[in-house]
Amino acid sequence: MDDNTVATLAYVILFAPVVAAILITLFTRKSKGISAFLSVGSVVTGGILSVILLFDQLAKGPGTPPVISQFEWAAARDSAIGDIVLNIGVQVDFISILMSTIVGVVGSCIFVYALGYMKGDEGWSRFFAKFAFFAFSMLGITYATNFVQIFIFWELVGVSSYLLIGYFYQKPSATDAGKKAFMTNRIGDFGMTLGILLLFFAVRDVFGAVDGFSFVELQRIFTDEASRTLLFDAMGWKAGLGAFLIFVGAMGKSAQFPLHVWLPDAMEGPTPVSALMHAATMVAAGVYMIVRCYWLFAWAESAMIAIAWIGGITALMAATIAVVQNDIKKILAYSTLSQLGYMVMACGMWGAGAGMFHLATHAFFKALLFMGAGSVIHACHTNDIWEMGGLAKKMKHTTWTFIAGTLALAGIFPLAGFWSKDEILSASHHIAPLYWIGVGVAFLTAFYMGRCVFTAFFGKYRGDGHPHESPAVMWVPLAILAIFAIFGGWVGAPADLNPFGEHGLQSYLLVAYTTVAEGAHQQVINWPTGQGHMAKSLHMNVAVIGTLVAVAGLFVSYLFYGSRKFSAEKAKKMFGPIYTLVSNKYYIDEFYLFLVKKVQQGFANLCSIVEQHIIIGIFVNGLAGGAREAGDKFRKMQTGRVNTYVTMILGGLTLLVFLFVVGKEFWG
Amino acid sequence: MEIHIAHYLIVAGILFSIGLVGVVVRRNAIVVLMCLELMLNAANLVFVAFARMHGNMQGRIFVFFAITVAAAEAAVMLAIIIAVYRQRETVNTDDMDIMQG
Amino acid sequence: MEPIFHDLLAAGGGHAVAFYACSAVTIAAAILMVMKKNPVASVMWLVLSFIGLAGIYVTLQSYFIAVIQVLVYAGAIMVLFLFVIMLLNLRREDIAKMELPKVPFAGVIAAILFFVSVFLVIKASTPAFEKPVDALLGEPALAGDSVRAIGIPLFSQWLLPFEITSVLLLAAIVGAVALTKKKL
Amino acid sequence: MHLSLATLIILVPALTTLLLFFVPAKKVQVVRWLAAGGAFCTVIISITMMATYDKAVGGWQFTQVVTWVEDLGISWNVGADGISVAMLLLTSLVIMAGTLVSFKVTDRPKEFYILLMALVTGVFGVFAGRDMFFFYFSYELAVIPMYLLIGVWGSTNKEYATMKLTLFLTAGAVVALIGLLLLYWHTKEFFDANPALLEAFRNAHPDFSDATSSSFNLLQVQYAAKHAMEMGGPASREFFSLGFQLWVFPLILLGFGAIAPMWPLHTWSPGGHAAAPSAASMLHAGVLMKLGSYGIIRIGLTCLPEGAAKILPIVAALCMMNIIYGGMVAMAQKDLKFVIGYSSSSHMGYVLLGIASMNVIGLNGAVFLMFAHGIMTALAFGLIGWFYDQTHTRMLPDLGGLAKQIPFIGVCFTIMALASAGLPGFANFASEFMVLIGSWQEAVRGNSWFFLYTILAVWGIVISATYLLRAARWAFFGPLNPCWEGKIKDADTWFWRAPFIMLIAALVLFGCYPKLLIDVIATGTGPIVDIIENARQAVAGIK
Repeated sequence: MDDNTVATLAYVILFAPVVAAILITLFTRKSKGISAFLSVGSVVTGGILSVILLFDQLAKGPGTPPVISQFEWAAARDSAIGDIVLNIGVQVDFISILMSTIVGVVGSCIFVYALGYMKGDEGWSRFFAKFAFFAFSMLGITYATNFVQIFIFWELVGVSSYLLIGYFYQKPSATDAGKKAFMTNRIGDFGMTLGILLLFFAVRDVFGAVDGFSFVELQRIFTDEASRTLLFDAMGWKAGLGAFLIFVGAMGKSAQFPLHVWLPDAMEGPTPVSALMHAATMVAAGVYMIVRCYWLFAWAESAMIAIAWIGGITALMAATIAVVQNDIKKILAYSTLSQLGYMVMACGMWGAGAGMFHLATHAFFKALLFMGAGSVIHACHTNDIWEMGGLAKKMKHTTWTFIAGTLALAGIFPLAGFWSKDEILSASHHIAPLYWIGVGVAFLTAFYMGRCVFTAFFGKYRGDGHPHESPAVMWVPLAILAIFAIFGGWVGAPADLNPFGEHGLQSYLLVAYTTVAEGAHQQVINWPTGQGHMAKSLHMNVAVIGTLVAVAGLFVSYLFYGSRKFSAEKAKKMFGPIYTLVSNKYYIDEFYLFLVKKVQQGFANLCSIVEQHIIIGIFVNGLAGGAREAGDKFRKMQTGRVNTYVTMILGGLTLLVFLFVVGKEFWG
Repeated sequence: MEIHIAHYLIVAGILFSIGLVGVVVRRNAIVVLMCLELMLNAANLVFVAFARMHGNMQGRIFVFFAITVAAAEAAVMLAIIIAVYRQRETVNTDDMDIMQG
Repeated sequence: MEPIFHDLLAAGGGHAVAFYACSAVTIAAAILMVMKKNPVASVMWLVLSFIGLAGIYVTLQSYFIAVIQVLVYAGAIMVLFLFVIMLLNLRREDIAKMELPKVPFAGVIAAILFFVSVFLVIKASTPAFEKPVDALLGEPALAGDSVRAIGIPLFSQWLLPFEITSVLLLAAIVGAVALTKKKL
Repeated sequence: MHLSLATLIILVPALTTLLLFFVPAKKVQVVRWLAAGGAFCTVIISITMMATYDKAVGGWQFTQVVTWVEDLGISWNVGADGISVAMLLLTSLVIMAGTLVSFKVTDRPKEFYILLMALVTGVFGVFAGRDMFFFYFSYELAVIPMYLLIGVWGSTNKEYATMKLTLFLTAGAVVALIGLLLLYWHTKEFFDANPALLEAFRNAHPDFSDATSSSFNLLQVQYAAKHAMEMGGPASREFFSLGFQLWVFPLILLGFGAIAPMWPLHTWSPGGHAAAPSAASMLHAGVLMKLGSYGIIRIGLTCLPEGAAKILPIVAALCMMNIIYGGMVAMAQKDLKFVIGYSSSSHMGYVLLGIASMNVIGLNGAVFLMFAHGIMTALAFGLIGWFYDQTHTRMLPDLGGLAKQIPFIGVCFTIMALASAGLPGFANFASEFMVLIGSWQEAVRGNSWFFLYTILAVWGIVISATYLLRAARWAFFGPLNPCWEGKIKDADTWFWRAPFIMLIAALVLFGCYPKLLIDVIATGTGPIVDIIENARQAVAGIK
């Protein structure tokens, strides 16, 4: 395909959902069928076209230069310092196509699933319009050509998440959760805005009228050693700061500690929303951006260390919380958090390839798990895993797909999760603390997923409904995703195990950015090479340890929840204070609540008091009151008697005459 | 002994001052009005004196007008005083303080 | 009548005598007018003052103005005042009610104004100002203060103001009637 | 006689006002449709202006000059440059929406519409006027009807609010007038001293071939300022010296800043908004506030650039008070109109910040934000008015879950809140982002305080999202407050929806493709930035 076709296809992929959303909003709200057709059709079209583009890209081989098509969105012509042009367009290269394929394929499955899940909901058309709009926002990030565009769609993702999480707008907790998501993202965007500005002007400062927003321009500058050195010398410590600030945006979207608080609450949205948002799209955006701008992060050493640690902390913290959750969606939510921390940690240790790979596999099996959970909730009308049980017999399709997802997430050989987890652990196995965090998280992941599966799907049914299998429109997408979850990992496996040999996923990612990362290692830092290059063969001890802890996790959970050899209650008592701490999510929400309700609102009230009593009370009304008081005093002079007035007039006249005539005579 | 225009002007000044003092100190509205008339006449005297000095008619014509206006003014003022008296049974200016602030 | 006055004034010292006499009467009557408690007495003294003023006009050879002064002011207007006073049946003014602090205040102001005017008069010096008034007697431009001499400019050059004055008078009449009417 | 579009856009509402006088008060429908027709004509005219404005040529177009008072140099001197075109479009859209929303006014509708159209005549006069006298005249014409509109048709503490508003605005106007008169006299002295330049000015502008030295013509004042400033150093020259500019610019700034509203002169605005009837607060927050910033740009920056260059960096600190403090106060409000009112004052802080950054992108952003904020806030007050008419309360705790009862209004309100919070896709985002870039650019240029300002301004966006979403959450989401069950009517016909849809469409259109408007605006701001830039270089290094 020539560049024009590629760009056109990308535009179609990008704009089809928004066109669908607009059409639904304006015209087809009443006709549910057409709305659903438009919405699902647009995303499925996007998915198919993405796959076509992907194959095209694969055919062209690694290292194909990106296709860029953009138009001017807004501009300021400044002859003195050069024009500032804000562009919108599409940048089509391997990374964006890969991301778009993930979004398209997983999204298609979720959209189809939603057809079943949302059946009978009164806001059907509204839902599908918002859903399509969400897909559009995410694709906008995927195909962004520059920082402004990515920021624009970044915000749009924020707002569509706000709308979708708050879909049940009459439910206070849902609207609050939507608001929380939006606000937390806003805080992330705060950092991102500053980071973008900092970078833009720093580049401008050094290189003159360069488009310091454009990814290709920046990549050119950052990958060229001479220009990079120049820039870094000029920026000094601000380089790391800039990179970190941009990462703050990713922290908001990818729910990294301490901006992770919105994600668990976001489960208030309908389950397809959770699946879409927390598997393939919104939360993936942050990781995607790190990968997209890897040339920037790779050399900002201080920022990278911060990123790695933030990822690690998020992964561990979320995994521990997941262990004590009882709501099936909450378990998956914290699991998502934890896996995102994993990806970010990998990226922070110069393993962007591993991060991106894990993003892809995770998208598949996490979407699968969410939708499986949705199917279960649909059947049992409860979220609490303790009110489920024994579903394996009643919901066969859901059960086996869920188990496939669980095993993939736990990282059992040879499912998808195994390969990507292995990449991550390999990338980090030289940094002891983070490596052990990674291993610990792997254990915990297997444990809490096992806990969930054993409790919900095995044993006796403890609820009081009559669960039954969901309709085909819901379980068929599950099956498709399950296939991906089981076999999808092979594309990224090390070369000697990869069915594509040397031409696996990593080789494409390699050219896209990992060469850069490798360079960074060699120049900036003396750490041994991480996962910058494609692993030729499996890192044996990493793989074995990883698999062993995963199996151990599953086994321990079986002992607790399957065979009930150990009592969970006793363990709870044993870890008393720790249990309280973890089950209260480390009191981070409470802390934020304190900040918002007490500190921020207190400050707002203080400002309001200042406004009311000082500015209005003293200055404005004081002035008015002063005028009135003075008037009151001067009023007394108005005796109403002619004589007084005449006397005053004469007094004044005399004074004037005296001043002007006599005074002028003597002193003038 | 020669009489200059200045003499006339000084007489006019004296009359004006007397009228002025009257306006300020008297309480009877009618007397106040009379004092005003006196002040007007002082002004008239100045007009006539200067007309005499310059040897033309303008000043005198002005006096003519001034007298007419004074007549009109007196009529209206007295009418007002009568109206006020009807309302308040007094022409004492101290009692006429309805405009007090 | 004019020649008679003219001759009298022209006689040696006659002018000065007439001026001083008339001025003394005018000023004294004015002072008494202010001081009398009875409004009727005040009116009477004012009439006298106006007559004195008419005398001063004569010394300025403004005979017609002098006549008008007596007829209109001392006659018509003052009668109007008298009528009103009688009509209202006013009591004597209670002198105790006078705001005493105001008397010196008014006096001071009056004194200042007076002395300023005297100061200005003394300061002003034009040739015409220097000339004694009786020296002007024979000047042809002032040959006579005849009705004719006033009438011609009044009905030619000053016609419009004259007419406006008549409108003013009409307005005053209507106004006075309207104001004194009991029910409007 | 040929009438230019700029003349027409002033005359149309003026004629509408006149015609309204002759319509019997009982014929309410005639009154309403006449006003709507007038407003619609202005929309057509302003869109035509925008479409036919020649961006390649730039400068003043659609001009018309007719001498009024020759001795004083007052003339009917109208036209539009890029900035004016944007502002005229804004005004016409807002008045169109305002007249449609006001179809609900049943209390003395004739007088209401007369005042409304008179007000908007003044606004058009300011935005299209090039004569300082006419400018001032129109400004007052815009302010005075507001007094009556609030005083008669208002609610909530209207006497206090309208009095305060009028006092602030007229006091501001008087301060500005002093500045304008000083400029006028200074220009006269300048041309009296340099007759050759007057001749040159006449030759350069065929429209003003009979110009005399005394003139309220803004172009002439600018011409004088430009040439005076070429005649010597800022301190040493005779006319338009730095000292003079440092005296007069603050007058202009304070005078127009009062209506902008610049902190701490802002207190009239929330109360005024809250008390005003819908259409009045739409015009008021949407358009009237922009008169202030427009005046600062149009007169302050062009005629007194050196004063501006010295003083604007200080003003930027006040902008922070607008943005942060205004936002915080908005957060503490319970009355919905007060929330939006303080948010207006907060957002106008961005406009002033854009102006204070004195560069192309900042100024473009500021003007664009004036447009975007005008539309957005008009939308907000229109929507609030809609349900206030029925609920008679705007207190957030009393509302709740209204989205179920009035879904259309709820959706529009959410859109408005998101637009106001600076969401991409709406014009507010593009403009605020440009302001931020401009502010940062100023920081990079050397004024390090602007780093802090930019950071705070970005934080201000977070704050605005907080209170706006909170307001939307309280009023529209959550369970429906049972006392409104079945009590409130939605905007259920296309007629009632039209104004809101129109405003949203404008926001979205220019938000998705800002270039459309920015390219026009840029032709207006470009020359102004050039002037400022020269002045900054001239005063650089002078304490």
